[in-house]
Amino acid sequence: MRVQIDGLNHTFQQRPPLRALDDIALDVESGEFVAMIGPSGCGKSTLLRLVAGLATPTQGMISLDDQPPQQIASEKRIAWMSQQVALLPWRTVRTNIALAQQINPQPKRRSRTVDDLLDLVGLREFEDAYPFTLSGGMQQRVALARTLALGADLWLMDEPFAALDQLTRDQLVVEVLEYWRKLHPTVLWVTHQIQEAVLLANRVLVMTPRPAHIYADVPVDLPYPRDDTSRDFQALVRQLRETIAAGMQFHHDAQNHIQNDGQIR
Amino acid sequence: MRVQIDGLNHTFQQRPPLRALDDIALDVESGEFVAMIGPSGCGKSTLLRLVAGLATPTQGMISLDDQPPQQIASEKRIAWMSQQVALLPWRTVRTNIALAQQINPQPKRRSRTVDDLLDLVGLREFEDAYPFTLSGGMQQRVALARTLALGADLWLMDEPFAALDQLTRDQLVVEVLEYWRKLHPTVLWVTHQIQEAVLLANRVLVMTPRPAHIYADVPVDLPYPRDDTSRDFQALVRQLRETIAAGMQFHHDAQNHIQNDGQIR
Amino acid sequence: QEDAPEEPAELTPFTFMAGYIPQANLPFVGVYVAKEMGYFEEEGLDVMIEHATGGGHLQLVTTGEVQVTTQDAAVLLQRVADPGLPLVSLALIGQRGQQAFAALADSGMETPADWAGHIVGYKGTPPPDLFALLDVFDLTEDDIELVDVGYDPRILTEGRVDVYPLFRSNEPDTIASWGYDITLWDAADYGVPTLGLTYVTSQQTLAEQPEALTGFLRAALRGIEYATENPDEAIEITLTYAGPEADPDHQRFMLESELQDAQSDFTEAYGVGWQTLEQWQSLADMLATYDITVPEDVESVFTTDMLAAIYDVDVDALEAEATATEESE
Amino acid sequence: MTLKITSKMTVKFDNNLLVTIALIVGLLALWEGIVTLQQIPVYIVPAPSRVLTTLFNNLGYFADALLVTVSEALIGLFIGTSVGVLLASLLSLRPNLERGIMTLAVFVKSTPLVAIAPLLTIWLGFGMAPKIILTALLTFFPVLVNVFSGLSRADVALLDTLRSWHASRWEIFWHVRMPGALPYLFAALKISGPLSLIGAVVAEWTGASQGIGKAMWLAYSNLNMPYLFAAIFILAFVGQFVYSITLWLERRFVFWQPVAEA
Amino acid sequence: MTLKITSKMTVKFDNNLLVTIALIVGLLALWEGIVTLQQIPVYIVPAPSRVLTTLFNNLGYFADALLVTVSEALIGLFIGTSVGVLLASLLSLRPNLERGIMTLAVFVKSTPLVAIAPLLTIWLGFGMAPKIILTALLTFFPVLVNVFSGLSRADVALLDTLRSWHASRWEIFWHVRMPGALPYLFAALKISGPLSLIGAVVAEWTGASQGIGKAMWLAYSNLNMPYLFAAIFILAFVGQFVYSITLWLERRFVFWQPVAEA
Ligand SMILES: Nc1ncnc2c1ncn2[C@@H]1O[C@H](COP(=O)(O)OP(=O)(O)OP(=O)(O)O)[C@@H](O)[C@H]1O
Ligand SMILES: Nc1ncnc2c1ncn2[C@@H]1O[C@H](COP(=O)(O)OP(=O)(O)OP(=O)(O)O)[C@@H](O)[C@H]1O
Ligand SMILES: Cc1ncc(C[n+]2csc(CCO)c2C)c(N)n1
Ligand SMILES: [Mg+2]
Ligand SMILES: [Mg+2]
Repeated sequence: MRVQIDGLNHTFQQRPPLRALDDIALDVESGEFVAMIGPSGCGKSTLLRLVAGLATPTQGMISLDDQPPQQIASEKRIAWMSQQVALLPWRTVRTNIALAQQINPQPKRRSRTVDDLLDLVGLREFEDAYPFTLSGGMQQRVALARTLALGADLWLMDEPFAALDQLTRDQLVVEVLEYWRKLHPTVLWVTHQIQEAVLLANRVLVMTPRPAHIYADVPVDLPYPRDDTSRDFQALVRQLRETIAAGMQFHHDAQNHIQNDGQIR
Repeated sequence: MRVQIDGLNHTFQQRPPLRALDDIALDVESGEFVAMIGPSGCGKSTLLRLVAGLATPTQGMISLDDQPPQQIASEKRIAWMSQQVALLPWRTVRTNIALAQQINPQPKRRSRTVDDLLDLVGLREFEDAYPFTLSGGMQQRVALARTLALGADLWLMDEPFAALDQLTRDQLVVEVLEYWRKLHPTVLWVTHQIQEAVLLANRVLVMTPRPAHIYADVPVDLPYPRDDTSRDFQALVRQLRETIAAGMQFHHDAQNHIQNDGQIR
Repeated sequence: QEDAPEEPAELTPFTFMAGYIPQANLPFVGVYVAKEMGYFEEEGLDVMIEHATGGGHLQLVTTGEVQVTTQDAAVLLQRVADPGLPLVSLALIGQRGQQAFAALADSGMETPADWAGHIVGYKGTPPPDLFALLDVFDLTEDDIELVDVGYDPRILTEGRVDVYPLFRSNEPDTIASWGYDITLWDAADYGVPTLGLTYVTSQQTLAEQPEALTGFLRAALRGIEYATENPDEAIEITLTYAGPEADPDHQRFMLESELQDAQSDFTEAYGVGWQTLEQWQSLADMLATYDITVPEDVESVFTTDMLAAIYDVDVDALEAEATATEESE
Repeated sequence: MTLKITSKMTVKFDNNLLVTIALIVGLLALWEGIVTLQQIPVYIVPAPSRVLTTLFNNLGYFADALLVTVSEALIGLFIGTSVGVLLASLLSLRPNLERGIMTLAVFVKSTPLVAIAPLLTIWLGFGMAPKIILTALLTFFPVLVNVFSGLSRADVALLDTLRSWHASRWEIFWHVRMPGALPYLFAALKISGPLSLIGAVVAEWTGASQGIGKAMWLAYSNLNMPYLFAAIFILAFVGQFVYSITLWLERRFVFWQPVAEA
Repeated sequence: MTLKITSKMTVKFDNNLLVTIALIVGLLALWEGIVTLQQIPVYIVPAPSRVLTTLFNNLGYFADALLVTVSEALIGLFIGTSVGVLLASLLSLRPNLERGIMTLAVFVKSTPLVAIAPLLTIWLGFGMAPKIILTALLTFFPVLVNVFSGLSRADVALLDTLRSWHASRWEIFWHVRMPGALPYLFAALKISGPLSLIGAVVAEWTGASQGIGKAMWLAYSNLNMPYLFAAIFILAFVGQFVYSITLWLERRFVFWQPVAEA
């Protein structure tokens, strides 16, 4: 699914108004895997919510396969994984995952069975456990399984691995990539881990601090599966680290400039 | 504050019973900074809760300065930061932090002012915001500030940086270390980031998968402030990564062994 | 008469609780008028008027919260017998019972004999006059269908019951005002002894405040006398209590009906409210016929001491006379 | 943690039962003492011993009456609860109806039903129907208000998740809102349970034919206080019973919220 | 999101007011139509026009009565709510009292209070006091049950945080449980508000001296339906008013829960 965003601004209408997104423009080809990295509170989650059609932008255009997000959402082609694990507390691990498929039934070829997904996230043993008896990372893995269960054309993933250890993360990277290469959905993947971004994505977007603006759009032209010990990989990680730092600096200067002009934050 | 743990086991009494901690033994000198790394769901949070006196272990001994945890807790010398950000939704950022100090007043020399803490976590601008208007990372920073506000002798930190980007994390590492060197509390710091552990800790504990057992206790003898690009640092990171992998493997073998013996998981 | 006391500070506080809502029941009217006309003050009383919408007024009299209330004579007999309320009737205003049974005129029923096979209502417990009427016409309980109905005559006009129990001074006029003709049956018309409303006090109040009671009764009877002579004014006074909800014409009907019932040979002879053992005893006997517990000693249920003082009647002479008649028979 | 609490619960429960019994016995003893010492006449407040004697001597009478009243109360409660839950659900599924329906509900609820009870008798006769309707009218409101509150306060994160799946209103309602509103529903049932008894009793009070309400009305108009209080004892006991059942159901159905210790 | 909702709210509010008015007018028109067409006699159900005429012709009379009743209702509601909140708080702070106090509360609540109205008069006299007490007894229970439910269901993560600070029971209560229970409190107030009016009216009904309840009782006994319904109209209106105030207070005090759209 192609994702096109242009002139997107979003301001939370509180006192004083809070500008979260600043003139975002983005064109993602169908089947691309785009990672987004940006400082805490810059507006990444806000952007994903807008793309998911969960909120309406203050200004600007979002189109998914030339349709508005609400349209695509109504066709049940979007999978959004929120930053907080939002599991239904009254459902077991298994029935939480099953519910996603039940509400959002997918053609056979796309969907994975619940058993399959339980194995994928390593929680087969806990299929009958209720969320409140799970650890933070286990809960997040259930949420991940639930999102993958949708077999959607567009995956909007908000820090899906934040609560996971490195090894589990590495395993899941493999699984996610495999599934992605099978379905070829478009992915927007928010993460704070540069390594993770470079392991997964075709492109890494570097965002400035709030209001989020796309500071850099770094292509990752490494073949899959990627080796994070390889020289190219390391180089890219280092480059990204610098880009991120530069983005912060740029933003900082711009902010000072704006502040001197007396404009709103 | 000295932390001594011996023969600690913890089993959740459900059907079937779930063994979370397996014979944990640990001796932490007063003022030590101990990082804990372990796979998702192994029992790290459970261990911290037990040390915080929030639950009673099934078996074994925990003593803090030769006292039971409940005693030390009642002297208000423990600061525990939970894995979920548990901010009071009806309080602003500022009053959330202030409440910790109000309920847990500290002698002057230990406490930092709320303003100071707001600056530390970079949320001065948001002091009057309510939690539900904050991003995930911002909420976590408020929780961090609130925990530091206690000026306690023992810090039990459950993945305090999980929702933060690398730069913010790096900044906060500096701040936390500075404050730690000023107060010299004992710290148990759960993280999934090896780099983070090595940047901060005197010792890194590597835990096995559930039931958590301390597989390795790796001293970090690098001088502060640490340079994560240095050769020694990198070497240690690599060593730890291997240790962690070995821990997994060891556990896996042991599990198979146990399973063949037909014992409970 | 006597001089009114100069200082109002000396007035004795006194509570009268009417046994129902404010309306032109004669014992109520007597008190309304007496209060309005200052008769109570003349007796040295500061009377507070309350109304009992529930059934708690008898309890309040026994505990002394209320000095005087009103009560149907038959009910009074029953309560004194069980649960043994220490109550005394000071005066019998209704010389004849208020209860009657009604059917819509176009039902075609003419005598209680026609009730057979019809639905007959009662309020709470089927009353003795009902059985008395049935007896007169050789019917039994089994010939009719008894249902418990509330105090709502619409039950009759809407056809939920065929025969409806009511108060002669009250519902007949209401039903008539809705455009229905009714046929009324009153047990008294068939020789059944019935009595109406009394002023009631407790034994204790009687023992402790005889003067106040006498004063109260004298004033109230004066009020009734006034109402007899000036019904228009009495209704006007009553209406200030009855509220705008009450219909003046209806109140007038009620007053007139009850004024009539307040007359009997005894009241002719001695004055309004007079009561005799003979009256009470025949009522008690009738109740006893229908397995209703009544006091052994009917004489203790009423007193003529106050009435005698007010009307200047020589009770001893009366008793002598009564004994003489008894002996001559 | 969970099971520990459960085992504690058993202990707590036994203790609690003892406490309850001790409390009741204590209160009755106190009452008996006061009535005896102060020589309060039976037609004002009867001694509990007298009340209990009356109760046991007329067990059949009261049992028959109770059966009628409890039937009316439970049927009324069932209808009231159903209507309350259905209305709350309707409001949750069609929020634009909120104002209208709540207005009507508050109207109904602000009307002292005793005032229209006679109309019900006129329309529906002397049987159980008008009592059931009155009970239902009395009990639907707490359920409506509480359940609607619960449905409205569903977890926003869960709502967002289901919205992201483009779940239908109904699915969101069924999978998120309703389970989340269960604690509110059970609170409402704890309120409505005793209310349903009162409802049936008061309905019988006005133009009744049978039941505890009629027994009370008769006892009251005959100033037969031992009977009146015997009926009150029965109601109090049944009220406890209904309440306990609700508690038990709540524990079974709202299982996912760990009950904290402090 | 927040402000957008607020701006929508204004629109919604106006729409809602219109809907309400339309609804009321529509219902009254329907009622008027039925009464006129079916020639229902005024002593069964009066036409709304007749009721409103009566209402406006006796505005002073009803206003005086209303003042008394509303005073009783509000004082009773205040006492009932306070007692309910205090008891719920007590139970939350001293959980071992739960069984005892809830048992007593259910006892009180299962007793039709009308049955003991004369006792209240014996103890408290003929004034407003017994009516206020009856109202308080009627309204405390929903508050107790709901607030206690709310206090018990506090967020476990927040409780743990305060426990880790070794906050006192009281601090936990005040900073975590109570704010968390506010939604339950407001639901309870929405239930108790109309209930307090009924309470005062029914209390006046039995041995009253003044107020709307007395007016209704008189109207009913005189089978003066226009007056009876005029009183009912007034109560319905006041009920709406009390309900709206509660809604408004709720919006002000429970501000931290973003109200979701779907
Ligand atoms: N309240 C509970 N009831 C039952 N089991 C529990 C409970 N809390 C935790 N567990 C179980 O105990 C084990 C350890 O959980 P814990 O939260 O300590 O893991 P963790 O090491 O913190 O994991 P993570 O890194 O994912 O947060 C898990 O298997 C979890 O399912
Ligand atoms: N509902 C809301 N009301 C008001 N402000 C909001 C709301 N949601 C987010 N914001 C603000 O918008 C900005 C961006 O928030 P967002 O959650 O998009 O950040 P983020 O990039 O996802 O950060 P993080 O990495 O910490 O999750 C923040 O300043 C936040 O305070
Ligand atoms: C509709 C109606 N209901 C009851 C009565 C009965 N009543 C009138 S006065 C009174 C008081 C006795 O002290 C009683 C019981 C009535 N007349 N009309
Ligand atoms: Mg975010
Ligand atoms: Mg954890």
